[in-house]
Amino acid sequence: MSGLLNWVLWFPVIGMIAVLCVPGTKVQTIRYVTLVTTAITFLLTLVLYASFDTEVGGMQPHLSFKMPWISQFHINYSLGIDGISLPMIILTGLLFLICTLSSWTVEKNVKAYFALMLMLQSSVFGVFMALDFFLFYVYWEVMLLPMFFLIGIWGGENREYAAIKFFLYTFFGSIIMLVGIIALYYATGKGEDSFNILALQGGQFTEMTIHLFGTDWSFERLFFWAMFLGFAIKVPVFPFHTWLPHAHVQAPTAVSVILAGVLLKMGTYGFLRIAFPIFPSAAVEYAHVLAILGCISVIYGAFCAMAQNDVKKLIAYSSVSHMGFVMLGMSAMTTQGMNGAVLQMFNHGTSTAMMFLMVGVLYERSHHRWIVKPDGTKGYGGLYTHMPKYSIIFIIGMFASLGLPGLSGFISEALIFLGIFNKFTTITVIAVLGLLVGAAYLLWMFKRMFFGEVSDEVKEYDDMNKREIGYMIPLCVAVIFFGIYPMPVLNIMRASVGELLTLLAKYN
Amino acid sequence: MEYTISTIAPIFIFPFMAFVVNAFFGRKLPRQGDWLSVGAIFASFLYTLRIFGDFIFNKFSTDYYVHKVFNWIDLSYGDQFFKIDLGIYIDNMTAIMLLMVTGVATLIHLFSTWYMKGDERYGKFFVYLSLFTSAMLGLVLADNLLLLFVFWEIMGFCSYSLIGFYYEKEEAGNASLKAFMTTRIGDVFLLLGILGIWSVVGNVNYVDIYAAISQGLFEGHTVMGISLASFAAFCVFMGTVGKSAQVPLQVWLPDAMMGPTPCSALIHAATMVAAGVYLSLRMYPLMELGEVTHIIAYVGAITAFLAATIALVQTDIKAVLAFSTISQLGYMVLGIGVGSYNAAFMHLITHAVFKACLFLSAGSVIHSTHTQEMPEMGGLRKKLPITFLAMLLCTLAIAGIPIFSGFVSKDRILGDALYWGLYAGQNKVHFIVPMLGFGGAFLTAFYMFRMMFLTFFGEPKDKEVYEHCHHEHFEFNRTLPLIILAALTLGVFYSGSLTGQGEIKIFPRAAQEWFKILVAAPEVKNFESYTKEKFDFADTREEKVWEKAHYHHQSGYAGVNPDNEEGIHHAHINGAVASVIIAFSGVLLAFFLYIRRLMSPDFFVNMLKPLHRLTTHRYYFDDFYIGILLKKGLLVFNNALAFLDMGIYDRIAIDGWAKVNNWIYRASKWFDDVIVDSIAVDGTGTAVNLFNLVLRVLQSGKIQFYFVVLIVVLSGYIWSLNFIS
Amino acid sequence: MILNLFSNLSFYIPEVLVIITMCSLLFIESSYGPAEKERKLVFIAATIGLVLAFVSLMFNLGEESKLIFANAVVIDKFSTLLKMIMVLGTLGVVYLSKSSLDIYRGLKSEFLIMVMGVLVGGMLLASANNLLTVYLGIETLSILSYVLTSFKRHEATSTEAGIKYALYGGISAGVMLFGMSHIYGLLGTIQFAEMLPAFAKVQEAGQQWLMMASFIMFFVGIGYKIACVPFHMWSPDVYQGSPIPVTTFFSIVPKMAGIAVLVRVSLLFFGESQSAVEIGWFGLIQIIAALTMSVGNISAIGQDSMKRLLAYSSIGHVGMMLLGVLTLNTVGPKIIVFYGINYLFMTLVAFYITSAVSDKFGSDSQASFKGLVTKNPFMAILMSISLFSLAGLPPFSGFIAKFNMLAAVVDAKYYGLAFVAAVNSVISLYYYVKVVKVMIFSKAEMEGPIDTFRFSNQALIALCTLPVIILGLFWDKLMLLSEGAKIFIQQ
Amino acid sequence: MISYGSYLLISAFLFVIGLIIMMARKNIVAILLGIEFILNSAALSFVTYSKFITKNLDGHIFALFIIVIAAAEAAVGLAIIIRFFQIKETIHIDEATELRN
Repeated sequence: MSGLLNWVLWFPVIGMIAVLCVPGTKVQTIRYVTLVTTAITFLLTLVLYASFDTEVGGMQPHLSFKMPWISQFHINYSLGIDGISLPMIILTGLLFLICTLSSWTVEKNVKAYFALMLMLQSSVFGVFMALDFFLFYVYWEVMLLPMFFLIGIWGGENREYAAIKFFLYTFFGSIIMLVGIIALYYATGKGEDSFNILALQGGQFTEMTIHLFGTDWSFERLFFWAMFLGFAIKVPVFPFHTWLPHAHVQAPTAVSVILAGVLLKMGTYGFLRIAFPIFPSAAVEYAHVLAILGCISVIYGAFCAMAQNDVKKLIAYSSVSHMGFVMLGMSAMTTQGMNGAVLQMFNHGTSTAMMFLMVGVLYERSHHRWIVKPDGTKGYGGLYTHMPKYSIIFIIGMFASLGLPGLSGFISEALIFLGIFNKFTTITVIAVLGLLVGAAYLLWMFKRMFFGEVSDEVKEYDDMNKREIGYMIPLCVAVIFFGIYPMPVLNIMRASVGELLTLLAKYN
Repeated sequence: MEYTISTIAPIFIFPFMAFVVNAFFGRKLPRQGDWLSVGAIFASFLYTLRIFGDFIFNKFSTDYYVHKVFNWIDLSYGDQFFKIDLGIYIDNMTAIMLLMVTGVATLIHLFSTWYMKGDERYGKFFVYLSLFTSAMLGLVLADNLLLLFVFWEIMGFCSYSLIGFYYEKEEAGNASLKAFMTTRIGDVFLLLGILGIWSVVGNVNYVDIYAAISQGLFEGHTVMGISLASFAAFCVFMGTVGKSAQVPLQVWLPDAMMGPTPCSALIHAATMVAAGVYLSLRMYPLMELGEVTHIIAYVGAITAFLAATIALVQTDIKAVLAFSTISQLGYMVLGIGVGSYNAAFMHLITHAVFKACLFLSAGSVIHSTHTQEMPEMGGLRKKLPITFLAMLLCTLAIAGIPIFSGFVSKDRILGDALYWGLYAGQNKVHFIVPMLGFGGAFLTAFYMFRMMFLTFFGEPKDKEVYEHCHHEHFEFNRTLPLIILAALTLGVFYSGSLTGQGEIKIFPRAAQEWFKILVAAPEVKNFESYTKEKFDFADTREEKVWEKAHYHHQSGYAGVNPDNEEGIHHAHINGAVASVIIAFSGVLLAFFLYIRRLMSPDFFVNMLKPLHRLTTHRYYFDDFYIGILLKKGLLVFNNALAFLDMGIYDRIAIDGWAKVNNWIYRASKWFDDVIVDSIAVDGTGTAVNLFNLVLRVLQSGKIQFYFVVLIVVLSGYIWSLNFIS
Repeated sequence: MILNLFSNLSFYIPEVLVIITMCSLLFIESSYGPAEKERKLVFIAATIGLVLAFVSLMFNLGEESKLIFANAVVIDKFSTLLKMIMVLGTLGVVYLSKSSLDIYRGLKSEFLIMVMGVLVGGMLLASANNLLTVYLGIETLSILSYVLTSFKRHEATSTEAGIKYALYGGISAGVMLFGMSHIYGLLGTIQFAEMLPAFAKVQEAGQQWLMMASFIMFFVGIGYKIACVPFHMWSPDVYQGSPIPVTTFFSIVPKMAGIAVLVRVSLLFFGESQSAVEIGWFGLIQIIAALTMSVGNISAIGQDSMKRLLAYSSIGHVGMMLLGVLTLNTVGPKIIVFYGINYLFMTLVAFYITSAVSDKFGSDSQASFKGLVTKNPFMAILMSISLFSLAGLPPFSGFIAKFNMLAAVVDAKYYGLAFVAAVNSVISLYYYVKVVKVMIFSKAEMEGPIDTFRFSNQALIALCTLPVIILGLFWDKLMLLSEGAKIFIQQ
Repeated sequence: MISYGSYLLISAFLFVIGLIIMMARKNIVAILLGIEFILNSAALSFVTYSKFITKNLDGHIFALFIIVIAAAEAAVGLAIIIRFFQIKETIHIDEATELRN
């Protein structure tokens, strides 16, 4: 059983090697190899789910895997999952499978594209599974490379700028995090567990101080902020969000989906796995800062989204807004808030993936993404009349995204608000405004694109084909099913989040 | 009778399943599945009848409710406790609501099969109708505010879809967007209210909220400086304001006419707007506790009056009805505000019936004439006799003519308002509330009959329209709903006393006043026996059933000083007299203006020109919201923010770092190029040049500048040793 | 005495082997007629010599630390490891020079001879144990380097670079000597080992100021050799002017040697005691390290010439290595050796590919790298790997090097410097990524396949990339090796 | 007897003069000469210390090495200067500014 995580982690790499072995001209073979790989990987993640014990709060003992790696530094190749990472892993498996299908139309250098996608998948799994800080960091960074190339090669017009910006920005955050990792290594006395994320948890650094620039600083506070920087850029939290619109607008559809659906979650996952449990007292102490930043992200992202004329940019900003909710939920540090945050990570993954996929479907037909073109004319019009199937799926995704009850987004947002109201009432009152503006920009966009008479341009488009509908259906089902009954997901995370909260409660 | 989930849930599940089946397979079904929708809602109606009958006959005049809970979300772990229990909650009010919703909705469904016939999206319409109705039923059945909120929002979505049903039209898009967004403002407030209540009670079940209120749990909690009870009550009431189209969020409702007429009927009568009032009624104890009843009363009164004045100048038949809806909703809210709990609810029911009928009749007219403009109609009573009769009865009801239902309910509200404003010992300024109410009643009678006269009486103004209109025959799905609904506008169904005051000796009092007896404001004092622990549903994974009387019957005045029987009586007599006079004078005025033509309406228009302009522009609410708040405010702000974000913040603060590095690089290059090459060579002072000046050697070169740097730095280091040692 | 000295030679076999190789190269070269341009035997002999030297160095690793030649030279593991890096680097440069067109065909064997000479200087410097050997080592390194720099003798830039190098080397050597003379005067000896006891006397006499000043002058010589700010100014010019193999060579061997002597001096004189002198010395190195990193990396941003970019980047890396000097008491030598080994391979790969590309297009500007991925995807990927590695991105060895260096710095509680290093990493990534961007995202401007990537070249490049990846993942053995890098201190 | 201070003073003068020559003169050969000044100043101070202070031979030996290596350096330097002169036909240092950012 303990090898299962290894299988999930390395199977995409096996697929990648297989893809690399196929001659570049056999495009169809490459696609099918990738499809099979991602499908099997997804099934493996489902096996993980099947063998998951929901009553265990910590890491699943029967799934953990540990092997020495760099013995002098006590660095281990150690993997494990708990209720916080499992939903992310399943989401990753699902989204990559869907992205493979949606990338069927990629024509440029197919071999490299799919090889990089599979590499990306493996590294994302690595981030969510790593229990060793060093391993975590390696995967965290390795993930940047395929991402950089995927945006840079298959992206839009301004792709180079976006790719470099994404790369540098995240690298900046993570290198500061690296300093934090190293500081932790020494703070624990270079012992057996100095890179062991689990052993570092529990607030052992609360009393520690370091001498810097002539005064004593609290070790915990200082390095909480170092970690914060690394993760906040990834989330992204205002004011570190500006790489996101660029990256999203330029990235090809599948990459946008992965970026918004999975990669952003790595930031909040980092908070939950690393920043909070390792520095619990600082986390509790600065919860209000996180809440304020989250709140600003919610509002700011929403308002910025409203001003966008590019659909993808609009959805990118909406991601900023929705990830702000996750920050809010985490900063609440209550049962419902924290669970809501993790659930929101999952739900945002599905709903925003839908939105990006839908935009991609449209883009393949129209080759532009303007709601209102720069010359002032309507970019689309009458899509509702002309593409009914497309419209219905779009509506599901959109309403899930704006938090319509009965679809997935609502429950997580409601839980987050229920969690945070008692703690930061004013912030809640402001952040709730995000729901309002969130509905406004999405529906306004919808109105401008879908209502009205069918424009000549739109008349040329075909409605969604079977492949496209096929890969949207799992997401639709997820969005609706978890909107009505979220307990399957909540059940997984409940115990793990509970453990985290028990830890944090000591410092509250 | 024992209630289990299987006897109650089908009320909701039937239409919901109809929605699901129709959504996926509707096209493949015969007749696009309309029979499924109609049948489902009719089945619900039958189930409801059973429950209603049970309340009426088995447990008559006792207070009674059924409460069933199942666990939805359970996040408990260790000593952390968090659960969301959803449940079904049925009491007398729910039973009546259910009956009204299913009954009216059944008839509207039936009517739709006629009205929508031949529409290219016929099947889709029924999908939405089913979802809409099921959402409303779910809302009514919900035992807590969160579940209510879920269905509340789903209804918002349905109204969005139905208003935007003709999505080829740009205006339909605007209207649906406006409807959704405006109500969403209220929704967001409602969510805040839920959060506020949750933070005190620990959940949002009605019974728990009542218990918490009775135990004074709300005391001492504040939110941003104001008491939490007020905050929550206000927020919840804002939900009503949004959903029930009260001032200042009333703007969406007139635009909602973009949808097909049956959907307007559904929105305006049975579902959407009723939900708002229903919420306020449910949360009545909280409103009292939070002391927001004055706000409610004023909002209601202002809405009732303003909407009525706007309705005066409308020429679109549906617009008249739309504004009359807003106005009537204002009465309901006014009723809640003045403590006329019973009457407000009664008005909700009576209004649902006659407004549904009015809309269906209007639909019948529109479908026949293919126009909505009243000036193009006229004399239609010969061609559409059944419609005419149905509409006439309803108009009589809405105008508040005795023996009709509208009179019974509205009169009680006005009477209570009068009592509240005049006799309840408050500041006399509050007298303006009943005055607005009476004014509105007068206007209602007037504009409703204006509509009647313009549409059905007189000579046909547009021959073409008239010719085009077919003679109406009895059609099962067209006229039957009209007839049933019209028949139900008789007051006798709701109250034995036609005036709402006296009694007819034939029936027992209880039978006559069933409404009054069944519907009573939750008397929160009776929850004192409940302790907080009992609400921690520690073990609620299995169903629990409570069947226990909690409410005591109480007269309809939960508001102010219910002991003042004499004052109440006095106020009611006066109120009844006044409203009868006012209603008839309104009708007469319309009669003189539009039938007799004693005076041209233009006379009034010219006389009150500024007012006329105000009303035709709907008091500039829309212009203000869209023109100024949205276009001048929000959009400009957004654009500025977005520019700030990408154009300034991103460019300067983020990309700027790359620039800074470039600048440093360029500066050093400039230093090499300009300082070293030009300035040194030209002989103006640098370190290099100093040596040159001293030694009368005029020129220096680059490699030598390197030397200079070396030496200068070296000297600097050595000099700096002074400070170290 | 004489016998004793000769017996010492047994520990000096690597250097002797290199010297023998150099001499034999002279003979082999002269045995060819002027018409024979290939001169394969020269390369074979050089390779054999270097490999033998490397093997004998490996044998030396197992030996105890020794002082030989009347304490003038110290053989310890630190110096041996650094010498191994230098020999490997030289070996790499030998092969680079074979295929490079930047060096005239007729001059290739001469290039090898001189490279051997420089290598001897570097090896001497690495194990120098008195002032005289330091001076001799630096001059041996330098004088031949001047010649190497101006190797493209028909080009003005090359000659100009040679002149600049020679003059700058001259002045810094002079300043260093001047400082040395006062050190000698104050401490009364040129032997490092004997100086240490004399330190106390100087402090009693209140002459620390003078002594510190002398040491700083001494540092100028070393600083110039490792090209740290502000003594770096010659280096971009020289790197740009020199042929590519020479540039490659310069960015490895002299730097390693200079770092070696700096580490030794720092550890010997300032390592143990906590005097004010120490603060002055390490304060100086802190500032210099921060400046070197920042200036190197920031200057690299605007470079179009790949050679110049790599030159500046090597300045940045020297700044990183200087951080290791700060942590001498704990893990410094180990980290520096470790960094050096990792740095060696990444640099070699980057220069190899740059060389091949610039040979083809006659220019090493970034424009000639455009669309490399379409012409030669394998090479483009390897170049990307090496650049990412230079930037310090996992899972490549550059990250491990940087990680350990940062770890050492954080351990020594230089948090500010760690931050500077971290920010510099980001800056460096910026310009490396720009090159990657040009290679992979841009469309090719120059036509034609790059035929200078012959199979043997590609194989060699791939061979050099292997350690970049493998060391990045499995570095515990390498760490074990470096951990032996103890500096021998004579008591 | 001349005190060692005087020798050191001369050495220092030589050093400074060398530096100034290097910085100020435009003729490359002259700059090379400046280097010789500096090297000789160092040699002088080595010998001085050896004779008066440390009383051992280290300084003398060092001076010998300096002389030898200075010669080698001058030789190489001159060779490069000659190449430079052949290409540029001048030995003015300001002509050597082709290499720059």
